[in-house]
Amino acid sequence: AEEADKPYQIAGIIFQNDQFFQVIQEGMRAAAADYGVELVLGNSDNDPQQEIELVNTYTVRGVDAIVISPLSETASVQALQQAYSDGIAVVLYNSPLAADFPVSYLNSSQTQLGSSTGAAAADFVESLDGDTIRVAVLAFDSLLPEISDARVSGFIDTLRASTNKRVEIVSRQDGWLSEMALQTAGDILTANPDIDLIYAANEGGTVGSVQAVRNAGLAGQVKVFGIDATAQLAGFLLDDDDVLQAVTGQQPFIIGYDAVEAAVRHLNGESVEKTVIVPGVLLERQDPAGIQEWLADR
Amino acid sequence: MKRPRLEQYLMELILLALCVVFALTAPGFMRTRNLLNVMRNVALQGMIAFSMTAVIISGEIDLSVGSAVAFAGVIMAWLTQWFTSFGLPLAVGIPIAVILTLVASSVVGWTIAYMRNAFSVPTFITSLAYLTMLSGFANLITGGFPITSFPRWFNTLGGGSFLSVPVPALFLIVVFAAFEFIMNHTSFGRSIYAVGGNAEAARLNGINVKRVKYVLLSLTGCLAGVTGILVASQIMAGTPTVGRGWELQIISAVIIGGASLAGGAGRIRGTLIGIFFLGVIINGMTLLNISQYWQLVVRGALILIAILINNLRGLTGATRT
Amino acid sequence: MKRPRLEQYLMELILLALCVVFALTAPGFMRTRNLLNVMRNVALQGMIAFSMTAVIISGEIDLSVGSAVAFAGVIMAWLTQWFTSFGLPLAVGIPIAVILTLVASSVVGWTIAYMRNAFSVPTFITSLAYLTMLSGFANLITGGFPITSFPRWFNTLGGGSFLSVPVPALFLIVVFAAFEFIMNHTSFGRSIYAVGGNAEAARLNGINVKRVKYVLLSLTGCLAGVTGILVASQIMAGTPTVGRGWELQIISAVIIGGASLAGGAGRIRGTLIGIFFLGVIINGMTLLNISQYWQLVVRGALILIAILINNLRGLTGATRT
Amino acid sequence: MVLELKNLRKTYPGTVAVTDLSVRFEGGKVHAIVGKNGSGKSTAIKMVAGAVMPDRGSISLDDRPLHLGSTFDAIHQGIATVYQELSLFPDLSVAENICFHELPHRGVRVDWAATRRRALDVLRELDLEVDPDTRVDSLSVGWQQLVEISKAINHDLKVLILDEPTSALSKDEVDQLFRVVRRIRDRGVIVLYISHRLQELPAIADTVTVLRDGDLVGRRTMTETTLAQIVSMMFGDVEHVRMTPTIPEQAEVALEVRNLTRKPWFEDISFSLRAGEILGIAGMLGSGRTELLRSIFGADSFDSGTVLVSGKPIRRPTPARLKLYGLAYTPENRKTQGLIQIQTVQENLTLAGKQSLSRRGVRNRTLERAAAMQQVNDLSIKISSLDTVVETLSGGNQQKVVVGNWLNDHPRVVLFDEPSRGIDVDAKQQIFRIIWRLSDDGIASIIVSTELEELLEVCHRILVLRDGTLQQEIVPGTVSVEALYNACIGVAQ
Ligand SMILES: Nc1ncnc2c1ncn2[C@@H]1O[C@H](COP(=O)(O)OP(=O)(O)OP(=O)(O)O)[C@@H](O)[C@H]1O
Ligand SMILES: Nc1ncnc2c1ncn2[C@@H]1O[C@H](COP(=O)(O)OP(=O)(O)OP(=O)(O)O)[C@@H](O)[C@H]1O
Ligand SMILES: [Mg+2]
Ligand SMILES: [Mg+2]
Repeated sequence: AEEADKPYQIAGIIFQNDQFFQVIQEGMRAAAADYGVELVLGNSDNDPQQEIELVNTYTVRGVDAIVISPLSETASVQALQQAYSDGIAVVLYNSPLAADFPVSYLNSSQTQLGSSTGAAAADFVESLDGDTIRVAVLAFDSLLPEISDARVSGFIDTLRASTNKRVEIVSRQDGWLSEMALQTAGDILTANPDIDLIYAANEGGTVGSVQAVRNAGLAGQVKVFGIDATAQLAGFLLDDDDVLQAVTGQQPFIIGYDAVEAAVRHLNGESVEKTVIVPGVLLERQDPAGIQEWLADR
Repeated sequence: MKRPRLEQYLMELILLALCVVFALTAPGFMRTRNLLNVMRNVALQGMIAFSMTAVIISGEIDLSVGSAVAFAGVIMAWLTQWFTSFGLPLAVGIPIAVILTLVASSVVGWTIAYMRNAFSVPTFITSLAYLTMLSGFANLITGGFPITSFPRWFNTLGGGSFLSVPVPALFLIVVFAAFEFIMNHTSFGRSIYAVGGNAEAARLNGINVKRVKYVLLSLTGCLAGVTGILVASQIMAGTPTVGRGWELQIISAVIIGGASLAGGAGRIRGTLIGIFFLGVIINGMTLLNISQYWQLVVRGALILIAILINNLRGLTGATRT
Repeated sequence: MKRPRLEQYLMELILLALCVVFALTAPGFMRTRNLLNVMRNVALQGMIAFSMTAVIISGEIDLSVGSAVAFAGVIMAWLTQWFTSFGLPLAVGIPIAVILTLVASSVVGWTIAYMRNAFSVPTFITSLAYLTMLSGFANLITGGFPITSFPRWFNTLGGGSFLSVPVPALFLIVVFAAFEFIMNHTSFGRSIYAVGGNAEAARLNGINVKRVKYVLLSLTGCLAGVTGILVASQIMAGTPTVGRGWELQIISAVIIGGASLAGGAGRIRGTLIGIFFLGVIINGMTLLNISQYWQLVVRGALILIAILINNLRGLTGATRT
Repeated sequence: MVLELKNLRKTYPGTVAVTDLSVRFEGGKVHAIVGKNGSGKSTAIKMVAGAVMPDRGSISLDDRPLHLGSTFDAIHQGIATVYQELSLFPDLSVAENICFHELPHRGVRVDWAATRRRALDVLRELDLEVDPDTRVDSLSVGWQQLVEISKAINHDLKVLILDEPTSALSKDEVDQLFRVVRRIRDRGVIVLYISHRLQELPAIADTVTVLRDGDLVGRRTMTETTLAQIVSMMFGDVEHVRMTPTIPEQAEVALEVRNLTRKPWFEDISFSLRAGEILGIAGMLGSGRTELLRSIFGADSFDSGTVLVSGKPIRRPTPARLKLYGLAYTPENRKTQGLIQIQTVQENLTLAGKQSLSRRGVRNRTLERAAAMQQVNDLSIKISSLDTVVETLSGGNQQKVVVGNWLNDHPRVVLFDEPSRGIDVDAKQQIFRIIWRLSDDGIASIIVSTELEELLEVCHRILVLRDGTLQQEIVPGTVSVEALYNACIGVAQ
């Protein structure tokens, strides 16, 4: 801001058109309104090159801060470094960056999201007979390998740690969009009708898995555990067909809001915490009241 | 017509060989449930693929189908929600929504033909522009969030079965039969081949070239609409992210089936083989739990090998420029 | 050649009009830094687009370029890592890695032509198969994670400036000049037009049609390799996710520039306008903070409108069937 | 210089195109090669041009065997070819097409100014007035043919091959061409000349070589033989049918054209055509005949005027609508306008009539086959089966398919644009016989032809078109070919 009373300009960058990022943007907008800053929003559409273009464009436009979820911990450093050396404050959310110039990093630990669902699954696993648990995983390895991997290993590690039974991963495939996951989960269920549970690492994967289990007529036998909280998934949890068991949702609104807030406070010269973990919320079938409450909060 | 039968069915044989390999190696591949599953999976892209075959035979192309699927699903969910907000019972609202969605989808297809006929804008370009535009509209309508306005029973359309055959597979069979009939046994079908083979000659032979394009592109739009509704029913939501990248997969299936991008040559039966070929590859590799990355490599390689074997015998229309 | 000058430069005028609109409305659009930025942004896809123009004029197409960019970047990073692990100094290892990457990329392009020339497999299919295969390989090599093996100075290539002009823009200028020269002022360039205009006539006129295809597709592969290296240098990593969807954007630029998918017609200068047209739209809308969804709609609409205006005057090669 | 072909053989799946051809051609002479459609003429010369590889046999020039692996080899050994089907680059300029093989260079750079100059030289040498900067696809077939010839002449020539160069040319262009060919011959070049216009041979050929079904029938010196002998070498005996010029006196008007204008092609054209009448339209290249036919058929729009079929004016004419009214049109360029090259003979023979060969839009393949078979027999189309792809037919046989296709639609008025382009004497007679038979059945025809003799032979009445306006009406039998020709070029008697 060249003139004193000109509002701060903050660029918010997301990398995908999905519900999670939509809500993050809403959080950003709310914070921008509350703090009276001008917000510009961009989407890199999962393309590292496009991310660079966006960062460069905003740098030239002369924004005061960039609030971004970098596409890659390493590959995204370069452009942001440039922005930083041009005097722009960089605030990270959702995904990390291997650099120490960012003002703050707000995230739900991806590993922790997995762990949270994993812990919920552990309770269920204890109730099963036999000492081998057969698990299928739907991830997004060819989309965002780093995040996908963190969520999956968070889940598996926690599950393994909290049970004496053998946890066997019978299948790990990609499926992050509903219709894509539906097909893949359908195929997996055919190959392994005896699996005990499906873990899906994002919203689309979870929706697809639930519908696949329903289509296959395996409701009640195969349980689904997921990541991300949406109205549709909450509905699935409340359904009486006993398919979806638990999801851990991030709190995207809070992440978005807090990220912009952190940027503003930094620009105002206040100190901000280097790393902020916004905890996930666990929604469980056993706790319908909690689900209702979460739905009401939205 | 006078070719030895075996050679003519080479692509079918390749598909069969693939199935045998998977039957021997992939757990559960031969189970009835799995085969029905494959049918359900290929049904969605398949319907569009038949129509796309006709479009490609006529010398045009439609790259917007993937986005059109998302667009239709979103419109469907949004209309349902809107009708419900008026207190219209779902049993009435949903059929009306279906009809309106199909009309909208057909009109979108029609406009691609309109740009071609009235302004000579190649369908490649218009549909490429629509690919982004329809996706943009689908996002605008939903605001990026899935619209989950459907009642439980709506799932039957995409997820249900009739006499244990998945409903989408029934759709596939009907659409296949219709196109097979149109392309091979009607005068209109001949016009399509003629237009693609030589549009000017077709026109001078008294064929209404523009009408052929209007019909085919509207039909493709309509079938993308049907597919969009089925997908929405499967995932019980109207989501703007579905259908992404379908256009290239569908075109792959058509070309594996022997159609020529230059127009004038291709068979609906070939496309049926093409979509099953792709569907079986994906299903088999998933059953085998092959890593995502290897799947990409193997899928590309299998497509190439299939076309190569087919071309070596000089049998497919795909050999034309 | 005898057309009034103004009409011939219609597309240029449309681009200019667009720039004027953005200059008046979009904050910072006219700043030198922003314009240099636009140049840097369009440079990467631009280089490939020129080569693609030649490929399309020759009547072929290459859909694998996006994946080829990812593949090249990954190979480059992996080779650098590998050489470093042998203790080879980076100042030696990187040039060797660059050469090997370009050779590999060119060979990949060459094989597309080989499938065409030796087995009549359309380039559309081979390159479509490569689109998945190369992406698969890039993922396999990296295991999905970016390889960050480059020294700091390597960033100059993609991120640096020379006399305040971004280095990629310099590449763009050189490649543009080279193609402009080849296509308009050499017999090889003229034989490209001839092959695309009428391949049989070209053959009867003693042109080595196969050689033309080998050269053009290898060249396109090579330029995708160059671009892959530049991208890797910009992001200082070899990542398998870059380049996704570029093929359609590049082809859009070529067609906006007036080339015909039927082959035989098109201009390198037109493609230059095409890539700037797309680049300016994206840049301007981002500066204007237009919502992501509206951007999709507007971008599609602007492409259509541009082609329409151009076609109404009957000036573009795009009008050919 | 001597070009020698020894034991050349070329087979295609299902056909022997050239059986076993041995023949010598000396330099400084024009060697005509004749034979009926599909007798292997084009295939033979394509082997000399390096475009087709012989199965066996050899070709030598001055006892030096030529190794012709490709057209490139042939061109660079001084063998230039003008093919039956044009092989120009439609998107490129006339100048570039003419100089295509050896674009003038300065360094690696093409010298466009020199290209243009060289093209102008060639065009001037041939007395052709065409702007070298014009795009080739904006020229009519006839002009394209002239460009094609200019291209061949642009070489350091040893052998010049012309495959039916005159089939699209009118009389004075033919004379012009002959002048050039003679000039080239006198340089000692070996000229091979294929033509179905036998009456041209005395004017241009020094020897004539006759092929039949891929075999050499014989070779004669032109001065020592007669056209009748040549024809009987080609076919055995051809019976020349003469028409019985009977149009029913009171026949109704089938087609009427009133004040039709399409600038700059033609202006204020009016005439009427009675049922069963055969009307010829004569004119020079570029006189607007093709445009007139296309406008009548609705293929091109026109500025003003009316077309009436059976007395009814046609509103918003399109080919589809005029077809419904019983009109048929066989276009002059079979390759780009007439045929669907990748489809079979049967498909191409039943395309125009597909509606009448189907019931409520459902095809009847038995009917289609029968209808196709009938045309194959009536027109003696040489094919190995109805499923042969049209692309592989010889030029003349393709032309017959174009005509047969429309006859299957049972039209009431047929517009023929150059119906005899590239077909042999016998087939021409067959087509004329069919036109007469149609006439007897009350079906009217309009024939546009560059061969004026032909018009005089077939028509009841001939209209002369010059510079886009109707000049004169001529009744055959009352005038000579020369008089008709003079009317076309506008020279007073
Ligand atoms: N590419 C091909 N494939 C199959 N058959 C062919 C091919 N080219 C020519 N033929 C056949 O070879 C025979 C000789 O054809 P060619 O073109 O040499 O005849 P032509 O004497 O030039 O006849 P026309 O006077 O009609 O031009 C014909 O029966 C033709 O159908
Ligand atoms: N002097 C000229 N220079 C270039 N082109 C010419 C010239 N005269 C005529 N033409 C070409 O001739 C064509 C008009 O002739 P049109 O086809 O209408 O008549 P036509 O009598 O049927 O001739 P053709 O025998 O060529 O079919 C136009 O396409 C035009 O390009
Ligand atoms: Mg011939
Ligand atoms: Mg004409």
